[in-house]
Amino acid sequence: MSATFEAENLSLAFGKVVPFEGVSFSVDAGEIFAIIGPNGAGKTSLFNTLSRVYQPQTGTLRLEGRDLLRSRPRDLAALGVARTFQNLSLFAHMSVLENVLVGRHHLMRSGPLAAGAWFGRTRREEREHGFKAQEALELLRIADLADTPVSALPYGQQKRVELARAITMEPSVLLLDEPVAGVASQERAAMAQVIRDVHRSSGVTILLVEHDMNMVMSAADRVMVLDFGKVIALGTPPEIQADPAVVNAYLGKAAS
Amino acid sequence: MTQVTPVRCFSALLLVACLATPIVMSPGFVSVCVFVLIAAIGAQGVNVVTGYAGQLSFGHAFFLAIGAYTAGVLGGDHGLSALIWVPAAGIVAAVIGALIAPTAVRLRGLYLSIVTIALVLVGQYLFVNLDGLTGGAAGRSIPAFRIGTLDLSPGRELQVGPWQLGRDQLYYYVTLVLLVLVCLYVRNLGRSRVGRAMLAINEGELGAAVLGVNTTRVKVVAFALSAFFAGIAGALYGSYLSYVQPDQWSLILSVEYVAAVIIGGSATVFGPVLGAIVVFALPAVIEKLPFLHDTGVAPANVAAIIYAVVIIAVLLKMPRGLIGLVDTFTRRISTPNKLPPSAGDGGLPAEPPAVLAPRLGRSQHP
Amino acid sequence: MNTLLQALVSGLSIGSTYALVALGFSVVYRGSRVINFAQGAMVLAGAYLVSWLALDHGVPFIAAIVLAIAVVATGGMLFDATILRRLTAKDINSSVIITLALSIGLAAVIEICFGTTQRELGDPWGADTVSVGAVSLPASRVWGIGISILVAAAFVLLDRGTRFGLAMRASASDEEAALAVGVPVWRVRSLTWAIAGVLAVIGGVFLTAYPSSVTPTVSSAALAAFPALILGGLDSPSGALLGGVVIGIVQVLAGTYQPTWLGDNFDTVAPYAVMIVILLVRPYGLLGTRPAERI
Amino acid sequence: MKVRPRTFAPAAVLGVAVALILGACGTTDADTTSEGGLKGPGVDSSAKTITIGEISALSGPAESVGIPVHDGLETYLKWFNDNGGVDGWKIKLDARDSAYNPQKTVQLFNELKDNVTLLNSFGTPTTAAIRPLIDEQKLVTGGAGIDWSDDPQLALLGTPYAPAVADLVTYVATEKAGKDSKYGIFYQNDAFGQANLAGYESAAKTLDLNSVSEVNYKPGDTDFSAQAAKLKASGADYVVIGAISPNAASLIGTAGSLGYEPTWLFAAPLFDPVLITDDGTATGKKTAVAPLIVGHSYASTYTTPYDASSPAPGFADVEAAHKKFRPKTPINANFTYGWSLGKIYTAIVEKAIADGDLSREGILKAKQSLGEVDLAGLASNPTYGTASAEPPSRAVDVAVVDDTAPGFLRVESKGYTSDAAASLKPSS
Repeated sequence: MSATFEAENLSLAFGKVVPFEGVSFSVDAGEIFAIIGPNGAGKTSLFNTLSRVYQPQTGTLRLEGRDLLRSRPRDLAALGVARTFQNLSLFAHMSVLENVLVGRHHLMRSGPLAAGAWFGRTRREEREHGFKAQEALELLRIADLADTPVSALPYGQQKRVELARAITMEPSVLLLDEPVAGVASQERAAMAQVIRDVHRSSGVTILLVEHDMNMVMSAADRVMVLDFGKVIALGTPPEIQADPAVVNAYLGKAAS
Repeated sequence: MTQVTPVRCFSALLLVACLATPIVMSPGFVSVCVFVLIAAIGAQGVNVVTGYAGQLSFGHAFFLAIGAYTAGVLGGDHGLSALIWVPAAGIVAAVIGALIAPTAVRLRGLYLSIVTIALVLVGQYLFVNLDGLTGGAAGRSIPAFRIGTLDLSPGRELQVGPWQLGRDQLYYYVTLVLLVLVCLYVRNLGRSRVGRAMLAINEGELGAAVLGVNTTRVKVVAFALSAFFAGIAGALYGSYLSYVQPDQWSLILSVEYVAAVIIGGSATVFGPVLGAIVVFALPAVIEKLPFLHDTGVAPANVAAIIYAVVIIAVLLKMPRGLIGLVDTFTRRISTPNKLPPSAGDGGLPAEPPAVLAPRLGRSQHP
Repeated sequence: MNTLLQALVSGLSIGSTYALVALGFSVVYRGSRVINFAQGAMVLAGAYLVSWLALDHGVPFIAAIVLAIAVVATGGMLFDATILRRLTAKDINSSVIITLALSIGLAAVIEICFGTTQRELGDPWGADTVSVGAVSLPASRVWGIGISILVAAAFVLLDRGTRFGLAMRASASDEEAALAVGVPVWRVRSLTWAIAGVLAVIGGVFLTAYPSSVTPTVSSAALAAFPALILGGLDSPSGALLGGVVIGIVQVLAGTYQPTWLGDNFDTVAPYAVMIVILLVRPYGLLGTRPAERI
Repeated sequence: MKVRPRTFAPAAVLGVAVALILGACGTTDADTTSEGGLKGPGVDSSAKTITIGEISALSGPAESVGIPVHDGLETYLKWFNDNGGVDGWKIKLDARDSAYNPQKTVQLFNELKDNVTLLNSFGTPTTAAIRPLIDEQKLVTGGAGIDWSDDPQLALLGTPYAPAVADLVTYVATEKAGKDSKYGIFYQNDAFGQANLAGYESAAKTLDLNSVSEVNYKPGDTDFSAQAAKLKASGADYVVIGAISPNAASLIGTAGSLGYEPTWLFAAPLFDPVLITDDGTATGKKTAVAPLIVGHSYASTYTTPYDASSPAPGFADVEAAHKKFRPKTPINANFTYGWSLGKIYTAIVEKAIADGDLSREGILKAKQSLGEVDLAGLASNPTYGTASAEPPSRAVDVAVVDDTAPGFLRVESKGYTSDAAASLKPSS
């Protein structure tokens, strides 16, 4: 298997605050790669760096051999990277369908002039992509909410909208930041199932930050553990569960 | 099959009223309407940049002026037809807007707003000094709208059936047609890729960027489109007013346009039109109230106070703007099974009434 | 040389009043995250009130100022408490338009009460002049510089040295967090409007004292304060003060030395030109802070 | 349900089609030949009333001039009707408030145009906006603050801005100043200020004056430190003020604080008594800037200053009407100006009634054949003829600013005119 994501010696600092330091890992194409760690371990900061919101001070970051540190956040979609956010980044006043359609922005072509005329290609394009977006909604079983403004939905369903949006971007790499956090436990299994389905059907590479250990251990191919901004372990779920450092730093605490 | 619904009936009535206004109403009223129609065209420009893309810009007066002076130079100095100077006014303004925008959109929030205020003041300074184009501080005349033999100069008229249409009536119909075209454009923009990207930027620039939206480019497009509509409105405004001076392109003018959009309803198709009616016609209407003339106070001042109170009341009571009232109204007169899904109470980007504007997604429903 | 010195001093004097107006903007911005477009109308209201009390009712000048401050500061607090805060749509555009509506209404009320003919302020300085060497200023302007420095110093003391200042800065940087740790955010916000009222009246007094006069156009001085505000950075009071002085000096220097090829009235846009150049280099002003981007 | 992708494209096509059809239609000249006789727009022959329309600054930035002019006009017309009108006809005034706003002026003009016989307009920018409409209607229009032009419809009163400045500068330069005196001008940078500049430059050129400084300001500016410093540095001994009174006061005060006290020249109608006292009357409180003006300033005027204790002849009617209809508003130059406008309008109407034609053409013909109108000494008599480019007058009264004189003006030379004023042409 070839490496899709390669991070080497990444460090990020805001003044004296150092969210993470010297982080290296590589993710293989088609893999589900989970990142876990206690609160404040630097997981989300790492994610924000991967998705180019933060600029690290040192290290390299490659996507299929390409230097990602030179890309801006808006370039990632075209490179095939999609992400979801821990605290959601939905457009509250737009409808569910519109939110998802923004995810297809980089796949569409029509400009402001063609849009205004609404003839031919623009209309066709809107329709085709509307169908695709609708498919993503159906996959997450929220198709009936297409025209509802996102702000009117409960949190769990908003999480689904965001996942639908990320999926509809047709990414080769999906960065999921706590996709089931705050979701009612009976819904969690369904969400996890969707993620697995998408992974199986499209072969997308998934990087996952998650607290739900059941989900991580059942879904991930490999797990990386961060603590105080440093990698303390990296391996398959069984290896991680057996790692004493992890048990001490994280699972031990969680179990207590 | 076209069904007869209460909303359709009401819309048809409204359409007839719009078309009949110049024939049945007094010239003074028609004159007010022409200014409102022109302002509504310009307000759609503000709607694109401020309503959709969320960039609070006070630069509109500058682009209105560019449009008016383009009309003056092409239509007046070179005697070209309105078929040329109306689009040219929009294009020149849009090009200037697109040149300025990349610098301006680097700034966020109110910093951007204040830089656009600078644009208005620097513009007035330029207009005073570019005598050759603008007539300097004393001003210049702008030609009447003229296409071939259709000439809207004072003293010309058109016989249509039993009706003799004079300058004001003709300006009314010409601006009405242009406004309809502009509204159609804005409607289409709003449901297309670029319009969605603008709305996304409005709600969270970084969030939009992560989804692959080139935020800088979309904002520049919004500015250019906004300037385009302002240019056309400015050309018509100057042409109908016939004489313009640098003093007129003031911050107050920009403010009126922005107020129209926010009061009417941002990021909606008809909100800015409603807002333009309130902002540009309300003071004139209030001043006509007979009881104001017995108070010994200038009616214009009383009108200004009422106007301020109305703006505050609208903003306090109708967070979505006046369009919210219209939505409620159309929903009420619609049959219950046509009710759109509950819209929640937030200031969501209201669409035109659902029955008038079925959306892409809705047609997929079984 | 004398012309230059005179221009610098004149610029300092006009700049010090701009600084007060800009500070008023900045304080309200920190408290309410809105640019108070009614600040110009508040300046105007302050000046007319002082003039009305001092000239038409024979109230001693200082007392007239104190009364005017009481009225305008209370008005500002009431506006915030009864209107601005009740805005359900919390977007910045609606807030801005609401302050504009206040500005329109207030200007109309003032015109109804006083007309548009110029009035004298009723200040005690009259045509007195202070001269040092070849440089001279109307006495009112000298007082203006002095009082502005005092007011600025008092503000900095309040901001940096008191519990209230701390609360003000806390709620400015994060309202929710401030609420959570028990800062009386609403009371602090009212205070910022009261301070804006004080600054508007004092600014109004020195903008309209001899040789100027009280006319409706005075409210346009608020426009002149915008570049000062932005130059320093919207959320930085010390930036606003610094910006005001810089803008005043730039304006008078530009007026005195503008070459003919720049055309007429370059001085009116020179402050904006400086502002644009600075924003190109520093998009959040000289002393402003870049807001943290949140996702 | 069938998928029905509704679009508005057909409507767009329709819109374009409508535009093209409209484009294919041609407009023709409107039929303006109106019936002669005692009929015409604004003429009600059953009630025997004739309506004069007025669009004036009754609020807004220019109300301090607009309101008294309106008051004077209205008072005169009431007095005129009270005395029987003309031939049984009464004159009605339909006054509207432009707030000095060109857009509003156009709206109001459209409201009024079909129902008025004459129009009284106010202000340069506002009247400029309706000039093509006035031309089209051939509507005779007069008023205050209107820039001079060659429109045959304009019925102006007094001397236009530019010749008024030229006369004043010429008078001071030839009668008062020394050979090597230096001159300057301070003016508002708009149409009105530029008319002042044209008069100043005409005088400077004709007399070969040493003009050392021309400074201007943008309307709305409030601080004039730079302008005062520039004038001082230029050393001008005589400075023309082409500015409205608050700005004039501020400039003069600022100059005074710099120790610069030249002779100030106020061309008609810019000298405003509120520069001297707070309410503009002899009994008002002196302003702080008054000492810098009184005694070493000149002003030109074309209305006779009013003095309540010993009114000039011709004020008898004004006082009587004032007492009867408007006892509260003070009589000042602007009131007198409005009153005089009323006299001119009624003279035109009287002539038209005598000629038996109240149509637009009849009114215009009456105005063009009116000749001299007697203003009973309230202002220099204007003359109306067919030469439309000729203003009613190019002469002014030159006065010294004196705080003991009526209206603070002590006239030194009546009906003064100059070559520089004669050579000026109207703006087209």
